[in-house]
Amino acid sequence: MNGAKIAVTTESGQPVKEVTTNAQGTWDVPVDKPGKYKVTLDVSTLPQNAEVRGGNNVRTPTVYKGNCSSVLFALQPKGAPGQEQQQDSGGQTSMWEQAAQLAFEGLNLGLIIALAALGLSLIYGTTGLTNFSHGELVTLGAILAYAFNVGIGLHLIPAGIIAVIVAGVLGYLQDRLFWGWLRKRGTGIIAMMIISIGLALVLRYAFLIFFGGQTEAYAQYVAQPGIQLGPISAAPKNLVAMGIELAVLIVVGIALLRTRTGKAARAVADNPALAASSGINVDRVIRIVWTMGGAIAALAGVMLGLSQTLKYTMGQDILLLIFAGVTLGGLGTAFGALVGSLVVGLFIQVSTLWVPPELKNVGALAVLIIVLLVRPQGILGRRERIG
Amino acid sequence: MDWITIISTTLKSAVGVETVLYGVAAIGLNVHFGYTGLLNFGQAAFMGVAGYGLAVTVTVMGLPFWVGIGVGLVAAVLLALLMGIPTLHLRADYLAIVTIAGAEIVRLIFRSVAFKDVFGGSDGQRGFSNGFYAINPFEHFFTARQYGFNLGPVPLFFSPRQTWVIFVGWVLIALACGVVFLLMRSPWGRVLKAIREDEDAVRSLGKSVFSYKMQSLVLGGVIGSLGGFIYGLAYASVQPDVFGTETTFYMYTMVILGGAARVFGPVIGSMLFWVLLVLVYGVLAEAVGAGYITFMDVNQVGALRWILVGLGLILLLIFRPQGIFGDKREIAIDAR
Amino acid sequence: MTVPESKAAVTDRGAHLEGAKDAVLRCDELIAGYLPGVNILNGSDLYVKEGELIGIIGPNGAGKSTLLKAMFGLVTIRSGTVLLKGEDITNMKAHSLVSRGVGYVPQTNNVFPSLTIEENLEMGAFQVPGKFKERFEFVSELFPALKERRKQRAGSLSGGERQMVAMARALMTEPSVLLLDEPSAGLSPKLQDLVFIQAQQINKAGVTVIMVEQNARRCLQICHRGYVLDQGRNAYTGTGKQLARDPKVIELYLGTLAKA
Amino acid sequence: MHAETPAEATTTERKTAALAAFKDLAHEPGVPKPDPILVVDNVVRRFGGLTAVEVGHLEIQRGSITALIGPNGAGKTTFFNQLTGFDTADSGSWTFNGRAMNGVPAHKVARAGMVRTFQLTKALSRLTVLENMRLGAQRQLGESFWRALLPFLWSRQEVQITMQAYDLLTRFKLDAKLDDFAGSLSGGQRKLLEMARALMVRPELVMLDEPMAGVNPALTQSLLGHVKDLREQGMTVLFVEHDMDMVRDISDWVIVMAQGAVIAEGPPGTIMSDERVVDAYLGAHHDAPLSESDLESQLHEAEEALEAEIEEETQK
Amino acid sequence: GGGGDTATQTSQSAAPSSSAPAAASKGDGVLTLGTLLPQTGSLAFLGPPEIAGVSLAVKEINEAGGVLSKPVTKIDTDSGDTTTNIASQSVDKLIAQKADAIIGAASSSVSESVIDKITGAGVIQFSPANTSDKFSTINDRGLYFRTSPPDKLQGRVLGDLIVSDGNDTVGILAMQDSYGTGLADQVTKTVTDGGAQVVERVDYDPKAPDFSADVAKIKAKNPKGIVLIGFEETAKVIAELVKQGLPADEHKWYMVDGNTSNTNYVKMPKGTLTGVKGTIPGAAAPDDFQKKLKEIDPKLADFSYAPESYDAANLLALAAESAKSDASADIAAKLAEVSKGGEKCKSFKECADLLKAGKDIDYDGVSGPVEFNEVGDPAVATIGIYQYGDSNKYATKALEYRTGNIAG
Ligand SMILES: Nc1ncnc2c1ncn2[C@@H]1O[C@H](COP(=O)(O)OP(=O)(O)OP(=O)(O)O)[C@@H](O)[C@H]1O
Ligand SMILES: Nc1ncnc2c1ncn2[C@@H]1O[C@H](COP(=O)(O)OP(=O)(O)OP(=O)(O)O)[C@@H](O)[C@H]1O
Ligand SMILES: [Mg+2]
Ligand SMILES: [Mg+2]
Repeated sequence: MNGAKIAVTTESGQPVKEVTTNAQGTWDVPVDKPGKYKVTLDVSTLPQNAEVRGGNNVRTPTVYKGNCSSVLFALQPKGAPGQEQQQDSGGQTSMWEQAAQLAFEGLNLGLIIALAALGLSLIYGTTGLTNFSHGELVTLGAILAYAFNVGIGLHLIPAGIIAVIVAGVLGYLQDRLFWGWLRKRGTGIIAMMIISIGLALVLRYAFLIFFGGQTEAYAQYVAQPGIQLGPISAAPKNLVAMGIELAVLIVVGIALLRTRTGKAARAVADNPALAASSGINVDRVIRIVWTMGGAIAALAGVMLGLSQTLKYTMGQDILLLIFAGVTLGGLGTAFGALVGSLVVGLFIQVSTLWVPPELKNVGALAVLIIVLLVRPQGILGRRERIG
Repeated sequence: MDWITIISTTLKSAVGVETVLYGVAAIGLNVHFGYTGLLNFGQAAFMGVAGYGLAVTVTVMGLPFWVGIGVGLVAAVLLALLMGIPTLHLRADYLAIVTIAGAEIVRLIFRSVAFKDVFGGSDGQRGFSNGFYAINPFEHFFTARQYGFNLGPVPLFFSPRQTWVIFVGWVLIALACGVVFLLMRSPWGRVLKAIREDEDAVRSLGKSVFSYKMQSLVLGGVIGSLGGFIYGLAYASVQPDVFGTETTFYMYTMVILGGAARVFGPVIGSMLFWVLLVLVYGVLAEAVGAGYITFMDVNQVGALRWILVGLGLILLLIFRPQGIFGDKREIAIDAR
Repeated sequence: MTVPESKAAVTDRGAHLEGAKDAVLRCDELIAGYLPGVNILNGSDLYVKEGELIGIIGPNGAGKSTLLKAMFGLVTIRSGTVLLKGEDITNMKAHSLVSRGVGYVPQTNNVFPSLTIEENLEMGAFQVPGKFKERFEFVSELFPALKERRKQRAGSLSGGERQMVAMARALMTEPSVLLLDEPSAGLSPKLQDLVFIQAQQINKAGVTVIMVEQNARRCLQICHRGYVLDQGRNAYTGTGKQLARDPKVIELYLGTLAKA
Repeated sequence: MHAETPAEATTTERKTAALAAFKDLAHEPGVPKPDPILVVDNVVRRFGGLTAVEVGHLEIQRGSITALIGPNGAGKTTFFNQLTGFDTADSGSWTFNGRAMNGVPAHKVARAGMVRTFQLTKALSRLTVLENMRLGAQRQLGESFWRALLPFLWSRQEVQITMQAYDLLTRFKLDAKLDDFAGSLSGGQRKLLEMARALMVRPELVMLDEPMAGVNPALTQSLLGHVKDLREQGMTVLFVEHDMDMVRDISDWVIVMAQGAVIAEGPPGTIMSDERVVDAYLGAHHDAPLSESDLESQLHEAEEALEAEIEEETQK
Repeated sequence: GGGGDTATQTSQSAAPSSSAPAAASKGDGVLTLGTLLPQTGSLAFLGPPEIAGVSLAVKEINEAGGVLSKPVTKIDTDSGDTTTNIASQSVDKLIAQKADAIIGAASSSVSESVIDKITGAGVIQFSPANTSDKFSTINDRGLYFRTSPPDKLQGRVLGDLIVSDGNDTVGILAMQDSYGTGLADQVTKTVTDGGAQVVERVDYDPKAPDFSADVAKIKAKNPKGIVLIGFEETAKVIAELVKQGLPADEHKWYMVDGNTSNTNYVKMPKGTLTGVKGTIPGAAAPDDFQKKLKEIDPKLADFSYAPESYDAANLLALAAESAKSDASADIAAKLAEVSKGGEKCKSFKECADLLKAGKDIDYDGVSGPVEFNEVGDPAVATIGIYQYGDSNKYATKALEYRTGNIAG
């Protein structure tokens, strides 16, 4: 903007210099002392059709020794609609669009939590073990996939599949060699809970040693640009991931309800001794559950790593949300874990419409508390009978 | 390898500030979990509100130290009521998640930018411990520059400030243990233990389960808050992340290591935990520093320490699932 | 009081060894317990022959349930042996016994509370899923209440209804040896009758039955032989009739109420 | 026989009083009693489509032993749950000692003097048997937080309570298990503990849910004396039981429930010959007490069957 | 040093008020440096570069003949993070092993939790990374120093850069801790003073599993310039920005020293960061230095705070050399002196030679000129402005350097 007059004074009003902007609309005032200055734009010298946005034509920058200090007068066409509407136009999003986007993000996060929660819920259900090392199983999946993907150089898709399979095998071995052995020794579930805390420490810091403390990403699909779907912008990888997650959740959920092994798993959860008396090989069922649980947790890890990035604490960081999802839905029910996790995911994201994002977990956790007050047995849980 | 330092730091840690502050808070947790069966995963929040109650009263409001202690205690009681009134009707495992959630909410609020003026954001608050050290007899009464003794070649000395904190801490532990001991062999304690086993049975015998659970929550919370005070005073500051879920996990570990529902269980557990932590690290760091261990660098020592601590926990619980003081018969009963 | 002639024998190992020769299932000098250092069974002997119906009675805490659990692999046997058709099954896992044709109804916690009645029964037929339909029809005839409520969760059932489910669950597999731990407890008199009659009929159909009962009189009425267990040891053995009439047994274990 | 307790001989007045109170009552459901301790009106509890309890009017006579019988799933336990505050009734009201009790929480119901036991026992597993018992005592000084800290305030009362507990445990043949964890008791022993613990409360009305299921008959018999004794001490007993011998032996009055409703009331003798009751509940074999000859013939049958079988076997 | 007292004063007053284990204040002829840096915990990724920085310095010092003619010893300990509370144990260990100065911690909150213990024992605490303004006023007995990046100056430079690039609307995504919020505050102030508008500022929790909501908030205001303040989690934020349609070619992104990295974003599609500007304290292109660090720790990928750590060790050694004593108080008294006012020198060897020649020195480090003011904070700094190219790496030649007084 050429030819606008600008007056520079010291803080107390002593004039320093008056300048006129050049063809690019820029100007320069050398000052000799650091301190506060006052810069006034003479509005009358602006072109007819322009005005200063916000109306304020005075700036008070502080100039420091040896540094320059920039001042900016943003102009807009005169008579343009007021401040408020300005906000809405020009690529800004409405409350509803924002809510839609957040709801989508909530589903995205919720489904990942649900996968992890399903594994936890299965293991809790069949063995009564509150497994605090479950977060590390999630991390394990992500890191395995990373190893195959970046370390060996496979594409992420086969790498992810192999990682899930390997994690399943490791889940099996974990029960076979460790938890099963503990059960046989008659270790109580409280002791096992603490043992799982110990195991979580071992695993987490082993990851730290082998993977390092930094954040990493897979070789493919990093920072994929979003595509616009109505009010939502979503990266294609998210859509595919959500599809896979939902499919796995539903298949496993139905398998639990319908298949013989699924029913056996629930029977073992209820009463292992009676299950054995019915001819169910309890150890075998538990091993299947651990295999499944490990594989599903790993899948959750791969998906989390895909959607975000990888870090050795990634599982630990979402463990609280996993527990929240499991409990909210009703302990030990597979579909409960799904529903609960979705609710947790949704509320984390959508609550940021009202609370600052740094407190987004507060919103979700508060909802959790409220839901449990209304339905102490969880959303899909059932009350036990008394007497 | 510098064995003298290793032994000295290890022995000192057995009675040191961390042992004391975790120990006392774990005593509170033991009241909740060990005796009453309340799966309180928010014990750290009781420490937090106490520490912050003290800090905010002294630094932000400029009130005297003792008022701060009072505010901290009241805050702990209020937190117990706030957490308890809605949640004590819940089944045990649900209580766990609600207390975790409650504690996380407390922590997130402490560290939020929105309340930075009051709680100091992620760096927390400091500058409230002068009142405590002003009455430090080890500095003002006695003139020694440090307190302790030499165990053979191993020096075991604490500075007057540390000595004061540790002294007060152990007095508080003794008091808390005394109270717990008296209470748990009284009919009052019997009701708590019965609630742990079966609430409905207790109800059918005419005891108000809710009221007892609440009393337990408040008592354990107040004892836990002492840990918060000790933390704040010993480090002359409070930070929000100290009072996170991890701290509660470690306290659980201590309670169970020592033996749940045992008066001295949490204290011994805390000693064991810190001794393990310090000893393992001391040996590892020295071994790497002195070149005995070559396959890893200093960056990995910290991680390896936790791995070994984790392994230690696992082994302890495998071979002594009832903890140090626990009763094997009790464990046999709740094994599935 | 004059003691009339007693035919019930105080246990004697010779007789046991004699009788146990061609037994389907036999236990010899079982020692077992829950807590380290505390034995609940102190050397119990028991045998049952093909097609026999055996009753075990005794005071509360005698170890009757423990004996059944020990035979069925649910309590670790510290010493002694259990033989099933000549095969050593000591400390064998319960599920492998099921595949060898042994069925068991526990005394407590005998249903899967979060499963529906139908699923409970399905679990009963876990090893023979093909037979589920047929067997389900069979047990629903016995306990019609179950069929009506097939979709109800067992956890919400009344005490007696649970007992029915438990009994029905064990009948799903057509076992060749059936261990029943107080199957009639908590059932209405009508259903108690049914249970006893049923036990008898199953037995007649060739199933070997071992039954622990506190409804001792009725148990002794239908069983071929009975054991009286006290403090983990066999106190008396004999035919049902012998035991039921033995004054010592009456005084210590049976009571006189029903006769009064 | 000799097993009958001395209490029987000395204190039959209460029994006769109770019997007298019932003498002229009509034998129909909901009949008013001369001195009811518990009056129930229109209690309904539904679970989904199933009406578990639907009791119109019911009164329990003070100082009597009343049996509540009915087929499995009739709603007896659910009915107990409503009355004692363990479950909330969909509708209905009831008074205990003239005091309205609907909506009163369970522990207050118990304090008011109405104590129940559970059919599926609730042993406090990791408390010893003795501690289980002590817990039952009411108005313990040491149960208040502050007084608990001062043992001298409550230690004397504790001694008394312990004496009382010893006493009951001896009767219930649990004295040998005194210091064992309740969780290590056998099924029957738990039943016994459950009942003994309820009696520690010294309630006015004790509601026993199948107290003798799984209890050894010899012990049952001696305990019956104890239950009768309760009546002599002025307590009212309401119990659910499937053991008809017991019902016949000790109850003054029997109430029959079926499908949630009370279908009959009356003295034991009459009720047990009531056709509907026999149909719905007792079944054919239970129309009369087993006589010596019955026993004989049944044993005979069994023996014959056995012999036949053995013969069969030997023939094979 | 804080509370207004100068370092020299404290060296006298420290002794009576703190009754630390005698050894720490007397000096034993060997300069012992302890590190209290994150080997574990949420800042574990900052540990390796910081430790490598110190190691490099110690290596160079010892190659140059050591301090007081004796090699410098170094003891490494783990500070963890505040959640684990192990820093305090590490400090115990260092004090027991007679450390003269402790370099650490990285996290302001960890430093806060141990400053009392360290300075109470009469030992110097020297943080390479603390940015919280609290340490300027803390009562530290004159024993607390830091070389951490001066966020006031950086914030000002960055804010000015944003304004002069013509961004009239600015959105800020800042990590929620004292580093992030401190910088964000300063940027906000400068930007507002300069006439532009901060339309949205989001403080995010770096541990959050995802940042979509945080980015959505920025998107709702659609600012021209977006400032990203944080550490390595910025990679997640960037992915989210790209996903939600706020790419760098439509919005101008600005980064800070914590996240201006040449390794963190290389896997992203080419051009993702084209034109993005970042500020890094220090007058030299970090290339050479990074190469030397890699020799110490070949696995290094991130270099945050390595220069600051390196400078801290060098300064401590020089101060000890200058004081001719390895006692904490003596070193503390000389630290300000060697950092400013004298003949400029850039490495320990160079400076030590000057000292031996009896000259007054002014150490200018890799992280900038480092001149301590009276409270032990750096007083002068240089900020380089760098720009990313198509390969998601920034050119090692800065667009410009700005040097200034931090206070103004
Ligand atoms: N929570 C519940 N949900 C659904 N149905 C229930 C629930 N509780 C009880 N029922 C049903 O209500 C009916 C009455 O149960 P209740 O336990 O009162 O029977 P009962 O008379 O005590 O039987 P029993 O003699 O077998 O103990 C039963 O059919 C039972 O299945
Ligand atoms: N899980 C357990 N842990 C420890 N001890 C137990 C356990 N179960 C039973 N016992 C003990 O074993 C003994 C025998 O118990 P068991 O259940 O075999 O008795 P029972 O003869 O079946 O009695 P009932 O007729 O009362 O069922 C009892 O004294 C009991 O205390
Ligand atoms: Mg039994
Ligand atoms: Mg019932």
